[in-house]
Amino acid sequence: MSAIAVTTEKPPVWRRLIGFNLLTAVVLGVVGYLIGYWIGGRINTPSTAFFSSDAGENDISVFLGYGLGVVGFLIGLGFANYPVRRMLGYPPTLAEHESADEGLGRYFRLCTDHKVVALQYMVGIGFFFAIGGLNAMLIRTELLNPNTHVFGANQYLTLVGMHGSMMMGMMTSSILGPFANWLVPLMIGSRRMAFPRVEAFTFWLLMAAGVVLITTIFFGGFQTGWTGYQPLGAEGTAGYDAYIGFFALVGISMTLLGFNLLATIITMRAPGMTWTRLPIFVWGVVSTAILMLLASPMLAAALFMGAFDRTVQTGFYVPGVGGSSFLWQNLFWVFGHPEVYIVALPGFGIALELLPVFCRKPLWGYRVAVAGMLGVTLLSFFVWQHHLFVSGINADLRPFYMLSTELISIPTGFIFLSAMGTLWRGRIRLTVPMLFVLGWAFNFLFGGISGVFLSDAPSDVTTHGSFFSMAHFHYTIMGGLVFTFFAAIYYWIPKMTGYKLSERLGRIHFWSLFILFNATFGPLFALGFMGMPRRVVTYASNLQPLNDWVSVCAYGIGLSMLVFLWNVVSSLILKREPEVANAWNSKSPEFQLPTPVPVYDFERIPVFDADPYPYGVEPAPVPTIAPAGGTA
Amino acid sequence: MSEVNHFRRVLLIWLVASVIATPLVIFVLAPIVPPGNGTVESSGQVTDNTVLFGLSTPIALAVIVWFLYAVIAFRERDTGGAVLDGPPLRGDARIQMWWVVITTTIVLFLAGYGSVRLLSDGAGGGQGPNPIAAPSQAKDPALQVQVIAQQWQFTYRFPGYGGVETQHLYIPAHTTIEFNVTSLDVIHSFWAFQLGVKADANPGENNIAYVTTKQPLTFNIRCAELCGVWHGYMFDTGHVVTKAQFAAWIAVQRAQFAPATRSLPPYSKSYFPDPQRLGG
Amino acid sequence: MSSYGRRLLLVTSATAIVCVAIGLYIGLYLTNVPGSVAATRVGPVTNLYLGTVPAAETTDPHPTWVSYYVVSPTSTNWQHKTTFELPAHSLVHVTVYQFDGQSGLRNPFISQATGTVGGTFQLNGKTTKAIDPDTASHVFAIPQIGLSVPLEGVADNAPNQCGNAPCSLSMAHYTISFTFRTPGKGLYRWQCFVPCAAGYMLGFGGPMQTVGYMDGFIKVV
Amino acid sequence: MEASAPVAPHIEPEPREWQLRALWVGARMLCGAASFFFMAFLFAYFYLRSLDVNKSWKIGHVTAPTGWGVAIVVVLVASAVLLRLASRRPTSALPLGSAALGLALLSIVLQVITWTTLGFGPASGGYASVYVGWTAWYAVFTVACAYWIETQMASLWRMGREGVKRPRAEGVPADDVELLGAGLEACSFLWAFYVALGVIAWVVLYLV
Repeated sequence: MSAIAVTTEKPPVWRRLIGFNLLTAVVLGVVGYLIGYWIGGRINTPSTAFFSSDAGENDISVFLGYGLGVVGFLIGLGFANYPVRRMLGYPPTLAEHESADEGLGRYFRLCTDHKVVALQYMVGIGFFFAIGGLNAMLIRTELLNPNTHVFGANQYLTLVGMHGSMMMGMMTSSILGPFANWLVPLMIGSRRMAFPRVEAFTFWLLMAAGVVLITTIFFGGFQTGWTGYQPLGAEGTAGYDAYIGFFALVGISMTLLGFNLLATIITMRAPGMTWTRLPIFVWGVVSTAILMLLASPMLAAALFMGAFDRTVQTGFYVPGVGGSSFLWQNLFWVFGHPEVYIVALPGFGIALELLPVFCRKPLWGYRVAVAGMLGVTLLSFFVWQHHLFVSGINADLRPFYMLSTELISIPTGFIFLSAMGTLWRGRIRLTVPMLFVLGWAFNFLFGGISGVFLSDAPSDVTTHGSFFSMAHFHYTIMGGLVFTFFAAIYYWIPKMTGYKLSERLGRIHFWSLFILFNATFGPLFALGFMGMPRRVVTYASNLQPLNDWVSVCAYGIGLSMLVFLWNVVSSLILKREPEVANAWNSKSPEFQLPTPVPVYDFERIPVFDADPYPYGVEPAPVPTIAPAGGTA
Repeated sequence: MSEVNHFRRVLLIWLVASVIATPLVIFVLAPIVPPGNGTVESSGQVTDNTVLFGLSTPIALAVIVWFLYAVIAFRERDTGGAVLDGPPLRGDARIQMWWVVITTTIVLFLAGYGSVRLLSDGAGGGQGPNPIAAPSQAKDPALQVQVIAQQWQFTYRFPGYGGVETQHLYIPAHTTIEFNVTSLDVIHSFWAFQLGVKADANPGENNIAYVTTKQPLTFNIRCAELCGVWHGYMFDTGHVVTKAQFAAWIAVQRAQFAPATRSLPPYSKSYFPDPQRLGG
Repeated sequence: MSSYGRRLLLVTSATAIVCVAIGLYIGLYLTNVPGSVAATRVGPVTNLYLGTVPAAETTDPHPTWVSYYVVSPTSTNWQHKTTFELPAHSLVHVTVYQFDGQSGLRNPFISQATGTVGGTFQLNGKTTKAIDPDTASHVFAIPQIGLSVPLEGVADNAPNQCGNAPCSLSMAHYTISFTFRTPGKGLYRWQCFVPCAAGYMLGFGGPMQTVGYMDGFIKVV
Repeated sequence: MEASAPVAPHIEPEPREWQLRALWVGARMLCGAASFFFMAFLFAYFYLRSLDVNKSWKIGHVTAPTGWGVAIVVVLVASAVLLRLASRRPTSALPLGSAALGLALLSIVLQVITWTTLGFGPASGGYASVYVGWTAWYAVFTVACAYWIETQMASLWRMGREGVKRPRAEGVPADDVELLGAGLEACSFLWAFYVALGVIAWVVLYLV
């Protein structure tokens, strides 16, 4: 980790900046964009001229610019080197830049060490999470008063869209990116991902996607929110091209991330790591990865149709010229509903993984929990039209979708059963990660129960598209995913970085976040019932007191996040107190390794003869894990 | 520790809490939850919500009581730094089976109840061009009102009154109304809050929602689907008025909007105004 | 300590950069909305003069976008602002110099004026209730108070048509004027209903969805 | 490969069958992802066709270029069969595999010719939209598959020229020939499956 400690002969800094790294990537990305934009301007055929001449903007140019920009960015990072060598017939290799000697530089270039990619993910996603959160603060600022506007109406909608896209696009990988990439090879004893270069590729592609989304503000933003409904998107400015580009890149990144994790878990489990001994977190990863692998391609396809509508003038989504606005709604939600479980399932995995450690008990009802996760995975493909209960699409099928949606609460209940059983008669230690897990349980309970109101078609008539549904999915995603995300951070980040996090600041962070989260999103249920639709720039003046309360509490959440940020900065960058190998007395394989974990993880592929929850068993079977020596 | 029957205690606490909280929720909270009792459909939704509230309160309490009790009763006290393990319980087939049975029963009941309520009168939701659930129109046929959404306002068309189009919405009391919701450009959603009506307005499609009005009432209309820059400002106030007032109002509208009515296209369930309208 | 100092410096400078970036983002992009103009008041009636052009000035960020402007009574002094300050509960006399061509309304209903005093408007001095919906160029509408006035478009074959703003009264145009009563204090939005955003599918993108072109507010004080 | 870290001597290598199985499983999962991608177009086809909003499924004179479609699908199927046959004997797969690669590229050329001689444009209604979108993305992924086939052929070619004694695959304990065989099998399976998706596209776009 320490870049300063390395004192061996090295070329001067400016020399080291030349090569395949982030700097080159950014330069080539910009060059690629300009080339693409120029080409787009040249291939301005009569069939497309109407877009460029009258509107003063050319969607073909923008799309080609984004495409070649991303390609340039990836070439600059060195992603083209290996494919070119393979095309010339050179033999396959797996690893690139897997050496601790390269210090901090590893983090700014293509590196296939799964632990490096995980930390890259952590910081990269953290950055976009901060932007998304900032957007939320700005949205709440605008909603302080219904009659005066801080931002322009179109800028406000762009903020709403960027907040939603940022959170649903970038944060989707927030657990699988950092934590699954770091943990899965250690937990199943594989030492690496099945396709390490693909692993790095998903990260850098995601970063490119985030930048593409931010550039929407140079093209007038987009007014569609994260759901990108058509034909509103078709008529938008070039800012909507950024939305398409962003989600398409995210979709590709997610597909490959799920593909890679699934391939690793299926084929590369160490001897003795049977399916029934798999840590429950890995099961959470499996179910999420299945959804990512299968659902994300549909999103990409739907977006490509939208891109064709905007460039070559096909009519997929424009009624009257062959298309239908229903088509987008269907395709989007066929992806979109698995997507919300992509966001929820890793949280289940983390909660159930941490509970045994802090209850000092084996996971209760392991098979039930696994069945719950797989059940959610399966059912999530059959519920999408509950987003369309009042849309007039296939109204005859509403009873079916009501049933399938409510059926999902059975496997979700399994997760709660498993959690409740694990708590029972345990020796519960209320550490910071445990507090976040308990917070998850509380929030997700209310998220789930409010979901029953939305899944009930008669009740949904009022709550649909209102702040009620907005509060519901914030309870499940922010209360569910983000709380477990923080649980995982407090639990694993000391192990991942080798430095302690402050427990005191952690507790302040938890209690402020938990209280303020409920104070912010609880009243939104009421606002929804009182008739406030989503994504509005103004609202009825009798709703102002409640909105102001929500805004103030939302600022409190912002401050709470600053406490966390300060914890990270002071503990990991300034103080740097070394962490012991197994601070939580966990029996999970990754905690049997020294801190920091050596580059090659294990000297030998470990052999497992029990699941990772042998609590209360004397003598406890510990997996025979020999850490890779000498490189630490 | 093991002398105390923890399970019995949790059960007791839950029973007491449920007995206190559930009636409070059903009789105090649920009736004041909107959309109120202005129409048959909105009362139906209030009833529906009451059932959901009544059912979910004991369930939520069960989980919360269990978690709180466990965290308080089983919290590790001072062990002098030693890390002690709890009992290695790994599951119980009977409990798991009962859990499945109970949750499945609740879910099936909810789905069945919801379907019955939905199919009785459509619950005010948009049902597409061929509704499967409509309120009884035995006494007199429903009044057709077409809601035309466009960026960014709703207008209303009355096919039974010479196809006149109006800027605001007045509907008669004690009447079944058939809203035919459509859009001229992008997706909107017609949300008549106090009526308990919500139906998406899709370009080129017809979406029917029924409501049976009761007493005269003033209601808010809002767009509930993001439709562009003025989505937040796409609202209006509608009125349920007596039948006589309605007749007078519609006569005034027909006279006032006679010039515009002449240029309107013939009444249709959906419109395709030269879709590209590229402008210039 | 020097390593600690270095890290501290790194953190501080990173924080400073992020704060500056956020400040720029909010300051330059998010609050970038056109300013407001107060209408001139002569006696009991407030006068507001507007111009509609097929394309904004050539120096505008979007020189091809159709737009409203605030102009002087003689169609000079073109200001690119679409928020108008008007006094509450009083009569406002609006005059629009309309230089743009015909686009046609998607909903012909809007071809009739509503919400004006008398339910009519003056089209080149002639009292009019409604126009042919296919010849409409724009609409000035404040849906919250029910005001809606169609603006006749210049015929395609008219001589001496205006291209970019500013346009002088010697060019082909229609003069539309009407009077309406302002509501109580508050912020009301106005918009155009003609799908007039050339080059955008459905004609409702770009200028139709950007405050400062075919949309704006009236600020009633 | 720059800075590819050598495996330290005290690190025991992983089981040799891992990477082979990963290739096998990976190819199957990519088939799943590809199926869902094109399922969106399949859905769009039947959805728009059955809705036929405003009678705009086909605007004007829109006829499927069946002749070109048959040519493309025949070329694709031949390519898939050849590659599948080639993958049975990895060490002598170069001639058959190269032919398969050539046919795959030929299918793209034929597709481009078809686009330029369509007789209708993308704006000619729902069918035209789906046709253009589907075939375009099918061609894009054909290029990706062709890339994979090419890497296999290039490896075979280099192996034939330099012998099996070339440097071992770094970090992969599997035997060279084994790894190549696994790669070729995975590649040919994906290609065969992808061509099957193409046949479905052909049936839907030209026959239904």
